[in-house]
Amino acid sequence: MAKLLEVKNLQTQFLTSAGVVRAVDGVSYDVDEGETVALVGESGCGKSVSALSIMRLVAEPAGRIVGGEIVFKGRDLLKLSEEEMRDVRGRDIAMIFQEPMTSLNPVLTIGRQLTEGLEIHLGMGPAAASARAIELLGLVGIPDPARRLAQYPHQFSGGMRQRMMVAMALGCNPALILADEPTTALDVTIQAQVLELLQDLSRRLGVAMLIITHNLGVVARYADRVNVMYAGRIIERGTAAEIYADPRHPYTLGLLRSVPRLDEPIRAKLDPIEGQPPDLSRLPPGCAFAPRCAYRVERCTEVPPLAACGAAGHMSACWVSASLAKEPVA
Amino acid sequence: MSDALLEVRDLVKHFPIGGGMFTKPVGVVRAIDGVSFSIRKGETLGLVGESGCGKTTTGRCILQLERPTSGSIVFEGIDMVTLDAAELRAVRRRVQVIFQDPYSSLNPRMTIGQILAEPLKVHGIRRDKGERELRVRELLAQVGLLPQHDKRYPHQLSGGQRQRVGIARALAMEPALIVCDEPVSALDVSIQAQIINLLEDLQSRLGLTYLFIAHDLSVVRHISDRVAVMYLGKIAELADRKAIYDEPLHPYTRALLSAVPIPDPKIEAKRERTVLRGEVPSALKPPSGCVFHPRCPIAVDRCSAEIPPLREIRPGHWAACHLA
Amino acid sequence: MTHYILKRFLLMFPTLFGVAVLIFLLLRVVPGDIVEVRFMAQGQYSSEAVMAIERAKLGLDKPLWQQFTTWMWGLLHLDFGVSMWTGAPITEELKLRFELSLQLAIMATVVATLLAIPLGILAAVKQDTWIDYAVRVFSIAGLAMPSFWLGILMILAMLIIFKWLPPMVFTSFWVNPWENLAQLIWPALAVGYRYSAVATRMMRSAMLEVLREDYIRTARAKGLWLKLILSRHALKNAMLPVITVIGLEFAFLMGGLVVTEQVFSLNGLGMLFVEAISHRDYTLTQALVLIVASVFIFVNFATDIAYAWLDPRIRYR
Amino acid sequence: QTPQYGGELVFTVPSEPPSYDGPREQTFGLIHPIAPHYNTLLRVDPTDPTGTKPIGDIAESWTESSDHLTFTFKLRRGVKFHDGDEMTSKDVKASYDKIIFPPEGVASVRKATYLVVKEVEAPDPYTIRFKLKWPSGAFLQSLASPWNFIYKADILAKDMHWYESHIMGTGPFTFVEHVKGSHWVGKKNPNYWDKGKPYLDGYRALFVRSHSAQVAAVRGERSLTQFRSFTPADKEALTNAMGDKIKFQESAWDCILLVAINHTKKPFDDKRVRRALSLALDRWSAAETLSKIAIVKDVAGIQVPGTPWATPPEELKKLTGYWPDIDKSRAEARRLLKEAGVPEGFTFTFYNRGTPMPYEPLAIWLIDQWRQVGLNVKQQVVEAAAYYGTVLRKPDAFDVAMDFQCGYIVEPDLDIYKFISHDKNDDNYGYYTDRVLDELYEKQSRATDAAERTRYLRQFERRLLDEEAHYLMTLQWHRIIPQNARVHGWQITPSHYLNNQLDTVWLSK
Amino acid sequence: MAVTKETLESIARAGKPRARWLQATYDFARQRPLGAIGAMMILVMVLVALTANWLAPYDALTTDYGAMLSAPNAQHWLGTDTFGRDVYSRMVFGSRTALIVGLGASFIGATFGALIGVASAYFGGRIDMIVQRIMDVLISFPLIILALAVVAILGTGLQNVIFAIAIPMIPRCARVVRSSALAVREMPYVDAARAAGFTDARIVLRHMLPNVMAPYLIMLTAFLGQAILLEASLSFLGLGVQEPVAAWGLMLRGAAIEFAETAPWMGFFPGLAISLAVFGFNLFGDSLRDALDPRLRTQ
Ligand SMILES: Nc1ncnc2c1ncn2[C@@H]1O[C@H](COP(=O)(O)OP(=O)(O)OP(=O)(O)O)[C@@H](O)[C@H]1O
Ligand SMILES: Nc1ncnc2c1ncn2[C@@H]1O[C@H](COP(=O)(O)OP(=O)(O)OP(=O)(O)O)[C@@H](O)[C@H]1O
Ligand SMILES: [Mg+2]
Ligand SMILES: [Mg+2]
Repeated sequence: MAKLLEVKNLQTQFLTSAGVVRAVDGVSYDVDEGETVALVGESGCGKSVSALSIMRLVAEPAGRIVGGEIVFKGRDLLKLSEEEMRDVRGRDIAMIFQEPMTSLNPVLTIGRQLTEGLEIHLGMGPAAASARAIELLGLVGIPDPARRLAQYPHQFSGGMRQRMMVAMALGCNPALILADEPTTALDVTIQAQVLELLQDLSRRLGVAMLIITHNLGVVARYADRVNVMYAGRIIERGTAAEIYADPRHPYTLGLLRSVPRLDEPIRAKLDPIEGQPPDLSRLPPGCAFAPRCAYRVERCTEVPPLAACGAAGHMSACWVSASLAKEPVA
Repeated sequence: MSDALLEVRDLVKHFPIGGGMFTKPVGVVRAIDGVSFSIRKGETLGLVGESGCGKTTTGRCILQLERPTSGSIVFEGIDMVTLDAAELRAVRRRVQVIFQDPYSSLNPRMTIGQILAEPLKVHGIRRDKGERELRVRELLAQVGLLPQHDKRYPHQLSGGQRQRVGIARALAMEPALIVCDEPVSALDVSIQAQIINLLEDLQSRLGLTYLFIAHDLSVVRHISDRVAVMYLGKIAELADRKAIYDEPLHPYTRALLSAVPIPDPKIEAKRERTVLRGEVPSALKPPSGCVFHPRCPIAVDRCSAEIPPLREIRPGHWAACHLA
Repeated sequence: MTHYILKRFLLMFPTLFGVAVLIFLLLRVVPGDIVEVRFMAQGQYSSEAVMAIERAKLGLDKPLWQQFTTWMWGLLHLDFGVSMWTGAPITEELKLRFELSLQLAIMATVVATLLAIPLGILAAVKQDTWIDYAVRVFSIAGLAMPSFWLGILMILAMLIIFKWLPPMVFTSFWVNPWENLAQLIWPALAVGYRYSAVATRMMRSAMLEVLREDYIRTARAKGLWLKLILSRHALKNAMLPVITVIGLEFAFLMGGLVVTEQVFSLNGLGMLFVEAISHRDYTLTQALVLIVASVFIFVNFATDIAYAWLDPRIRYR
Repeated sequence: QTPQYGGELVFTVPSEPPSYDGPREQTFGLIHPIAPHYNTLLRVDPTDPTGTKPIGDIAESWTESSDHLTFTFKLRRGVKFHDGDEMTSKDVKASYDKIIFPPEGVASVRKATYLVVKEVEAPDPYTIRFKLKWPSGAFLQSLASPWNFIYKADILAKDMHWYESHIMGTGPFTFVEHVKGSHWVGKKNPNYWDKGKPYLDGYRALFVRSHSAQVAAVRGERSLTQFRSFTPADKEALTNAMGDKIKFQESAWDCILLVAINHTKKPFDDKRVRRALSLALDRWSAAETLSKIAIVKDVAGIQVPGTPWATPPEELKKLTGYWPDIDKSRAEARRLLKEAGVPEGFTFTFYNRGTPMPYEPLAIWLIDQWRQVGLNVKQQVVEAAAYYGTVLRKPDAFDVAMDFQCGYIVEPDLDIYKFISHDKNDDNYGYYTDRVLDELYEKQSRATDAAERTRYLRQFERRLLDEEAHYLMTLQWHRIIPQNARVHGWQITPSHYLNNQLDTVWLSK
Repeated sequence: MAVTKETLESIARAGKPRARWLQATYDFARQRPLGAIGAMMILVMVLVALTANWLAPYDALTTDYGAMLSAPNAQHWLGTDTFGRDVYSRMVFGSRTALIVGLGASFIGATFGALIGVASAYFGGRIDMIVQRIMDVLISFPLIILALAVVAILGTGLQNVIFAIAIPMIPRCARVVRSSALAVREMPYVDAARAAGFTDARIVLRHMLPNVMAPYLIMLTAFLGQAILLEASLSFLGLGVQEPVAAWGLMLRGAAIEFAETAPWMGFFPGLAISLAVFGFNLFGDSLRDALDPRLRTQ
């Protein structure tokens, strides 16, 4: 399949009073057409910032994209003018945000928020746009869509709002949807509803998706390929099956081990990853995970590990990844 | 159950909305609608359920942060609902809380030392300043923090460290019962396990009793002795964790369990899931009969007419379903 | 929503009653009475006997509760009574002045709003650039000038530079709209500028907050233009605090423009207020306080309704 | 210059009439807009700069009986009220009865001035007769009071309070409108008895509180004059800006700020201390300096300088506190203070009324003068409306305070009544009893011979200001009236209550 | 203005850590030049007030009738007033009153307002409603009546002008602070304090009040300037400093207006001083507000 999106060596930084935060520090990944790719990693490792960088919506002037390329359908998005970029946003690439509660404008009706993108990008008239909006709401499973257009976000439940975000993203038939933790704010039953919907749509309409999350269970269920991020870098990449069955980075391994699982017998103790996530403005010289790593060797604290490619594109950035192969996941 | 540390009987909490000085309330939110359970000394009761089903409100009623509309909360033989403000202050030492959000549950303007020393001083647990400092260090050590952390402000700590401070604050009062309201939900997966281990460790060392509120079923399974499943202000099912997870009786419990994704693509590929239809109904206008019936995959006519009581279907396994 | 409006509406009455009681008592606590002011302050001989007659005539010799009930009884019949100082019915005293003050307050509010909203938005969008600084300095400058000093400077400047003189007699809008506007435009500009300061700063800060809301990011992610984002997505959300401030100021403009009225020779409520108090004209002062309080409370009420109009979350409560 | 007819005289009035009833009010805010609607029995000669000479207004002539107890006035014929009815002695009698013998519930503030009157008679429609209880040297002047409007007897008979809110007089101008807070308009009375007058077509009084706005109005020729007073600074600014388009008339003003020294308080019960307070004041040089910044000028005794009863400066200089050699005077002050046991740096509070001009500059001056004899004085301003009630009328409340005396006509009886003993006079804020003064007052009042009266007045002045130093005089006020060059036919007098009928005023084109 | 979680955190961040205050000052100056200018103005004012005795060439009370109304010259840098008193010296001494009244009134007004606002938000319900209505009533009263009542009840003097100015500020501050406090009240740490069995007073004072610092500070600085202006306008009621003592407001009244045209320096310089002070406090307050709000932080 053809590459739809290729992020190459992306670097995004924030200037803060505490120093330069390297939120995304040389990240590369790609998304094929129609594929669902996951980006996982713990809180604050730079997942959202990398997605915002693709949309060029990093909060300026504090945040800046300082390097790399974002090639979408053969064009480097970073080289487009603001006007050209505006056409890409919403039209070619749509984004679903983490917080459905705050990401919808509380004072505008659902209809208004759904139709404005259609009017701008597809040049639809108000009537056509509303018809399409009703269709979209129906598509995401909101009952009685025609009546809903006149309602306001606060009259929707959390799950409905999240579905409304999905409908908004689907509006202009984008080629790629960036879904930034689309279900974190929802409880399990609603989470399942929304994710099933997304997967279904992506299959039917052939939309490519980048799902950002830190829920490993979600990834396991919905993603084709997985990128694991830690402290602004991709530290492991591969197909979902490989990553779960054969993690090659101690962080991935630790992550998989630390969560209790319903399908396992109850353990007496969980195995946490000890220590704290690193401060992105003061990263150590070597591997960022080294201070917490049980497999640390001397080289880890001095030299950043190189990305080593294993079988079939399974990559991991760890000096000792080879020796991890035998470790049991749980 | 005579060895119960806490016994909640027919707890009801309604929130009036839209009422004012001159106008009648336009409605009530039935946040809790007749909940009963008890917790034995030294055990952990897990409380799960969808968002908005009344878990937090139950916890807050037990803490007497909300006055219940009706029902009783008997703690160590005393009905807390009947106490006046002064008596309550004394009992409150024994019931403590750990909040979900480690970022906002610590006063940003106080140092960790001040936060921990304040209850000691106010309740006269340690009257002497030196003793207090000693106790603060002890508490910090107990939750795995360093003594020098006492001079720090909350914002200078990470989320996991803050949650530890929250636990230490609860411990400072030497409580018998701790209400843990989603203590790990806001934490990073890599830190979650640290905190859960700490809670378990403290329980075994200090003989604490926990009411553990969460919506992550895997975590609840790990930590609880017994589990109660709530739906829309009512208890749907209550049993030992093994019973709940292995042989759930209530269709809602089954749906919940099947919705939890398992971090293993191979298993996920095979698993069958019951995706519930529809939304959580509003607590303003709960459905008639069994509140779950509009979403229930196996509902029958009777479910919309008759409210199912919480029945002991097997010994120690309670469920509120006509079809269980 | 109707409940809400009704409740807010009904709440106005106890508040007004509180105002009435308080002003009644405060005025009696403040020393000096109207008869003294009238007969002792002119440097001429005055006897206690004459003053006693006058006090009796004004009913000031009656017990307080009786004075209060008389006043309240009148109010219930929408009768404010007569001014103790001039003996004329208060409604007659107020008619023209109220019209003028109201018109000036409205015009000044329009000026302030027209200044504050665009400037505030501009400053917020260009935060921390020289445009932002210029807007902030411009708006604070209006507040920083002591008003009585500003007044003198203004008279002199207009007289010497523009040869413009305040009109001596107010022309009602209904009589001659053009002349009326020509008379009031300068004071409206001056007052509007001065009172735009707070609203501008409020607009700026509210806009700054709104611009960082998630839904603005959503709007940008949809590929909307900046202008559309500002006008459709940001403005309505940022308006709430601005409306509050403008509402609070409106009430102040109704009764507090003493200096402006002096400077521009306007016959409005502000001067009357000061005079009524300095004369210890109880009935007139009470009426004025009640009127200004009603305006204030009503504007407060209207602001809340405006909130509801702007924000559906309030509307559908 | 021959008077020209026509035109509207626009002038500003710094305050507004409370009611329209002359005998009830005391403010110039009533006189300035309302006096042109009325006549009085006598008036002060509008051409007399001392403001002391009574002439007839609606009285054509009068006779005084030899025992000085009966005054008989012949009234003009053909005097008509604005409604066309003729005015007769019955109206005069009714008007004066209301002032002198007010029925219950009617306030007449100047009733005390006419205690001497036993009876008012109207023997025929054109004669009015006043019978007195004792002889009075001041009685004729008191009939020239600008307040004593002649009202219509029929109206008074129906409603004693009618005139509080209505106008119906015989004066040179008829009433057109009063817009509250804004302006008052009068227009020429075509049937005025004084044929050929008034010259003006009408007048318009604008109520403007702000002083700066009044000055601006004169400068912009929106207002042609103001009848109270402008300040020296205004005069300078207006002269600079308007050149010969503006002229000024100035006069000593029958108002003066006094220092009330509370005799019930130590050490002010000691006359040495009171005299020291007076000796500390450099009045003669203040006349030069303060007159540049405030509406005060002449050094005065108990009478307005330049008027018939006033003490000439040469004699005044002999009084304590009026010595030309200030160093000697201050040395004496320090000596007296020491003798009285008042320590150097003695501190007291000087109470002042919250009215800026000229209270504030005078207070600053007083405090500065007292500082120079070693007294440490603080000023405490009290809001104007509360000043009398909380300070002056409360003997416990103050030590030394600013007091004020102002006359609507220059006449010793009116001007010095204030200084007689406290038990006879509510307005004595020194709270002293001095029978000698009381006796002198009565003697001068009943003296019908001018020389005799002068003698008593001098004695009174010496006792009040020098020997006992009961009260201190500051500087006499000074009146500065701006007039647009087009305004003619108006003569300044020492009182801002006088000469406001406007019948003689005319405008050049 | 809702107080968000971040706001509260950042207040703490900006407020306390002592070791970093120099750094914080530097950052503030670099990022908010206007605020730094404002702070400088305030600092100059404070220094002038403290060193008035050294800075002023003349005593504030010395009159010189020979030099009345002289324009600025070598002896009198900013000219003299109607009594020949040195305008510059009087301004230097007058800065004290301005500071005392400005700081005193705004501190009392803002603090009481904040207390009432916080308590009202904390107790909520009926108490809140009644307190808010009382605030409405207070706001409806013109300053002059309240000031007169203060004179009547408390008397005159410097401390009472501070009260007179502070009282009308209270309801305004209470309103603004209450809206923030409503959000603070929902913070779990307040619940934690309640669960710990602390008294209401303790929770209001120790746990809530410090967390509404941002609106409090903004109101405080905004009031500061106003208070200086108001002090001048109340002196005719006998409130505040009285002649011949020097105060900026007094210097601007009476004679200064009288001689605005012929001796403009008398009012111009004190007027300028007041304007600059108001400017300084407002600039500083604005920037402080920006600095305390994390969402407004650009860097
Ligand atoms: N506006 C900003 N200013 C400064 N730092 C920022 C800003 N936005 C993000 N960061 C920092 O960039 C880093 C990456 O943030 P990002 O939001 O991408 O994390 P994330 O992986 O999406 O985490 P989460 O799972 O919590 O959403 C974090 O350390 C964050 O503190
Ligand atoms: N103070 C209140 N006023 C009105 N309604 C309330 C109040 N507090 C809670 N509720 C309502 O009560 C119901 C139960 O809320 P509660 O917070 O207990 O849910 P929860 O189970 O803890 O949910 P979550 O998982 O989202 O924390 C909800 O419908 C909520 O909206
Ligand atoms: Mg994120
Ligand atoms: Mg909860």
